Amino acid sequence: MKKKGVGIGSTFYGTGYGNGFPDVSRAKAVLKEDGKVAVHVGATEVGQGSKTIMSQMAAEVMSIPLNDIIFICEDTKNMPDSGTAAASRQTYNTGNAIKLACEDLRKKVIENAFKELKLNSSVGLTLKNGEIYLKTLPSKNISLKELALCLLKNKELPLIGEGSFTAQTIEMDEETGQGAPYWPYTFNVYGVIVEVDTETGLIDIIKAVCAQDVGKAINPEMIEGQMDGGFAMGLGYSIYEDLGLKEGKMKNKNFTNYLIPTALDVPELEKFIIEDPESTGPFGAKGIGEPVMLGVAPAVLNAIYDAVGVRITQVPVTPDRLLRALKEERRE
Amino acid sequence: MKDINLKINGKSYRLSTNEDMRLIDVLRDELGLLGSKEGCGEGECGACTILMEGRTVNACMVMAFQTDEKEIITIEGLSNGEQLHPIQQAFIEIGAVQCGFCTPGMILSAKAILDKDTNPTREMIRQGISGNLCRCTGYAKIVDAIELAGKLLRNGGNNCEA
Amino acid sequence: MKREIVGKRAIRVDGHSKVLGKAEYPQDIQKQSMYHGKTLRSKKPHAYFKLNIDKAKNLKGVIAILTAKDVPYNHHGVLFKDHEIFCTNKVRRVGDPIAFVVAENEKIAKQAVEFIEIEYDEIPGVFDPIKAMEQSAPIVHKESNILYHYKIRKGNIENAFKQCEVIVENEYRTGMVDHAFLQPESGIAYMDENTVVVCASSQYPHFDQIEIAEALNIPTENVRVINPAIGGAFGGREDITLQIHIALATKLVGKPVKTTYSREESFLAHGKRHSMIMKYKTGANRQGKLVAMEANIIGDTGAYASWAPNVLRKAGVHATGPYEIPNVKVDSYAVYTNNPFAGAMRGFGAAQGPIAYEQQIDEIGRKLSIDPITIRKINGFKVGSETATGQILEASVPYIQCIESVGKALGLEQKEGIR
Amino acid sequence: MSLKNVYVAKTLDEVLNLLNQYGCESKLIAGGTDVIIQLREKEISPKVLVDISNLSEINFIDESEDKITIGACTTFTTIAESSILKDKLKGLVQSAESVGSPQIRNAATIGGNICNASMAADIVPPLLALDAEVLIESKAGKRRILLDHFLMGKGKVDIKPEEIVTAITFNKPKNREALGFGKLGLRKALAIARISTAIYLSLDEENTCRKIRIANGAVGFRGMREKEVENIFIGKQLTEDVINMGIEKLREELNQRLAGRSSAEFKTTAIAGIFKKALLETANNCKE
Repeated sequence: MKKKGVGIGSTFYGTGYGNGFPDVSRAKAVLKEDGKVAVHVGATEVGQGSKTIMSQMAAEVMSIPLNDIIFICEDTKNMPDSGTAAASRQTYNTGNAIKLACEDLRKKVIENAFKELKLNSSVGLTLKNGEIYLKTLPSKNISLKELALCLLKNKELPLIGEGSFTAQTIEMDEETGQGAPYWPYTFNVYGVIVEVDTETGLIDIIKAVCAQDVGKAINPEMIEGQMDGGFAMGLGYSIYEDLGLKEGKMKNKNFTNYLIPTALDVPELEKFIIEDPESTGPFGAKGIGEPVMLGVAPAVLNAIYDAVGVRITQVPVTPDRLLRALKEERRE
Repeated sequence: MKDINLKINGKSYRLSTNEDMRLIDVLRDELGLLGSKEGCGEGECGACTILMEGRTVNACMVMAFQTDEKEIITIEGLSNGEQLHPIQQAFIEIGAVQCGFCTPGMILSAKAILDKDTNPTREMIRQGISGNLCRCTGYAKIVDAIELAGKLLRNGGNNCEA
Repeated sequence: MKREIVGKRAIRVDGHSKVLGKAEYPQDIQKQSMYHGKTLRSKKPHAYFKLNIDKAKNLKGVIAILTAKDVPYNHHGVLFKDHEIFCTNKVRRVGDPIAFVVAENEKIAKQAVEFIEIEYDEIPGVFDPIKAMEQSAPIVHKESNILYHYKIRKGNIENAFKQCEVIVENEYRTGMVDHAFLQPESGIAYMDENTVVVCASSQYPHFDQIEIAEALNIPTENVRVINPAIGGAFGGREDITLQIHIALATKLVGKPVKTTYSREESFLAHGKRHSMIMKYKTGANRQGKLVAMEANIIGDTGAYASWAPNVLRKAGVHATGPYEIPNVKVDSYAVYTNNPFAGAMRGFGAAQGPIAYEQQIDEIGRKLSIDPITIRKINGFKVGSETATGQILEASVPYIQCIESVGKALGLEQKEGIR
Repeated sequence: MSLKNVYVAKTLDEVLNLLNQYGCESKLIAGGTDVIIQLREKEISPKVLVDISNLSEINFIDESEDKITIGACTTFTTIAESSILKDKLKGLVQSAESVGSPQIRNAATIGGNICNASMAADIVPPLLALDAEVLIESKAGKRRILLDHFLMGKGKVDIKPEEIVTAITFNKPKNREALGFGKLGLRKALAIARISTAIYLSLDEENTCRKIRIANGAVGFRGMREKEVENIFIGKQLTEDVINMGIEKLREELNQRLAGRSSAEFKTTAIAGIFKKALLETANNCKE
């Protein structure tokens, strides 16, 4: 018999290394001779899209097209340490460092521009769409490209902006655990409707919804991509993935028997991006890499309970585990 | 050694291969066609998916000598220089790429789907890529991208705004 | 302020090379006259061993076989240096690296690994973290298997439970899982004058640089780490795997050395998500307000610490879920066993707890006939809430908004009670 | 590596000659989806590999008045797409569709699936339920053998080193006869059968079971006919009671067969739903 049930899984997640450990990200922004800006940062692109969203942040501050950002994050020889690409910390921590580095460079660009434009001071000068101009008299202007050439001639290149960001966390008391171990906190809620086949123990997800707090979305489409991916991984955690660990040996250590979801196993996910800017985040943004998968398993488990009235206290909920639980429930 | 003749991406090759080589070894190690990835070596993940005689197969599940006289298309054969194939264009446009390791195989499975029908249902698309594992995207945007690619192909053009 | 680029869609900057198949992952890097490496790994979970590499060394095409005695500083680890780069005389888990063969090609390297003679002297292992905590359990490292204990003591839990209308108690378990990123580990190392260059997928190249330099006992500036395209990570590329092996090898033989793991070796090489045993007791008043919560969380970190203290700390801090609870007692432990080692994985200790605390709150709601949305809205964090560690959430706390969005999409807003 | 020689055979004669010459030192390879894994795991180490995937002679689906014959080198994709096999033989199509993934179905063949003799081989239960015969050739001649006799055990079939399976043949369903299939896999693609079941059913106008053949996969060391269960149904109307009696018998059989295995409890429970659904679908298909 097939039985339907609905379940919620809601979670929170504290960003970063935490507990007072110095969580430092560094970044460098460099004006190149062609007017493009190179961002040097030790933040690894693992597929999550950090290269893109951090380029967006840099382009925003420098007010130049995204294509004019050269993002360098591959080689310890030419990038500062920006900490690990983990703990959902890159958007917040390294994003802040990049923003600071670019703001520093922007200030330096404007300072140099007023000299080139032979103005009294940099007051009233702004940088927009790749141009530095006087707001009260826009004809007083110089493009970033022209400025770079001038600086090159004067041997004043490279022009470098630097930024360093350290997250604020407080070590907890050893006896009471009191303190401020992480910041910021990110919230995630999943809701699913499942259909449980009580004869085979198979579980089908027939509807899935996710609301993800992001602070402020830097790139909404890529956040959606993270949500979809987190959902699939959470689904695997809920009902498929099992190493078959016995006496320290993994029975399931290849893709034939360590089952991750296929395209046919992952239903469409309805996604809500919830924006509530975090004042200390770059443009209000928070990291979401981990939060996006946290609520899936509890939502599935609560939905199973709603469907069949049995609490499954162990993941993954494989068909045999579910059938056993149903049988035990009937016995009691 | 075993001599084989095969056509890859429209180009004819005559190769001398070891008996125990697989197609994936020939593509990657002998010909430097590195777009096909090896993710599992047992036909489960689909990262090495290529088209052989118009059908998708896992290049890790074909012995090199079996490809004698066969026509093969790899990811390198899809684009025309820097000119992207509509499927590639759609993958970028929709944001269907994350870590990118499954992407070449996924795109070839997409091609097999669209070669058959440029207006597939989402279910048909999911069926068609069910042999390509992806750990990053949850597949949703890949399905979207293949839908868009179908639309681009139906319109006969490469314009994503179409 | 109006934003031009932030908040808008933007084409992925690495998309073009990836759809063309041109993005270069470590396995795609080829060097002239490079050698290939293959790791010998333990087949036993807990054993002393003796090694004889003579037969393997004499195999034609074998260039070198690295073992513990070839490593200047034979220790690594993200928090504690409790991993040996190659085990000296004892293995603590299946998959522990013991030796690294460098050969002219992969086939010879593989064969040589099979030719290495290894004699295990098995000793009792411990695989259940609860048993591992007992005095009498086999010891995985030195002294106790209990690596870390985190505590929260907030309010007065005994009194608080007495005042509760409902109390729910249950035990929850999660298993170890794998990151299963699509790109198996691969790396190539070569010498650039005095510098050891290592190209491999890593989440934190600067840390790898330090660990490689320490192991090789050379200055950090003489190590350069290059991160090519990375085929997913999810925490599984935090701990170092092959980087030191290939760095040692290239330094020894002077030529580029490459190694690529099979899927199976990938499973053996990197850490897992911690399995946890979570005992929960949660109490609420008649109105559904959570009053007290007690949690005992035991995390199995397997044979090595990796990030375990931080993971179990995160598990402890997040044990309440996104709920205001005035009286909280949490004890979380990280415990060594002879299982595969656990480290960072998406969630980092905050992925297991929800399986417990979210079922607990549903159960509380059910007993009080309060529906899942309402019970969460009653207790959920809002601006100004205080967490179990006494931290004030002073801004950007849209938890209720998230709950409402999901409730509405599922048509649950008006649902009166669950079965 | 012991592999010395590889051949791409273009004709069956060529294959028979090669097999005759190399005998047990040779291994046939068609789709490669099992053989290549076995080679790499060193489970087999032949000196000679003979590729038969290009043999059009044994790649066909042929329909005569009362028989259907499928060439051994027919891929699962071809079977799944065959217009000859749909409708009354839907079970065969469904089992082919349930194999692995598109890439695997494009390569893997019916002959390979049978000869690999995995306990979970997807195509085996439907063919057992069809009471299929296996056609085997060697230089010495041809022979036919019931699939039920051909399958000897896990990974073991009744074939000599110089022989090749060329085709599988079975009787076409007559009026009010049909083949059904059901499978329980742990995910919806790339799933190895945890349980599979196939039912060949013949119903008369009164809904009485004239003939039935039931075969299961993954619940024994090979795909198996369930003759004791069949006996429950023969001559009876397919009422709820009769179906439940059949299921009880099926469970008894499985319980005995799987005794001591950790999967026993699960499989004996879950078979009920899978079997019942397949049976009802087959019964409906008989009537259409």
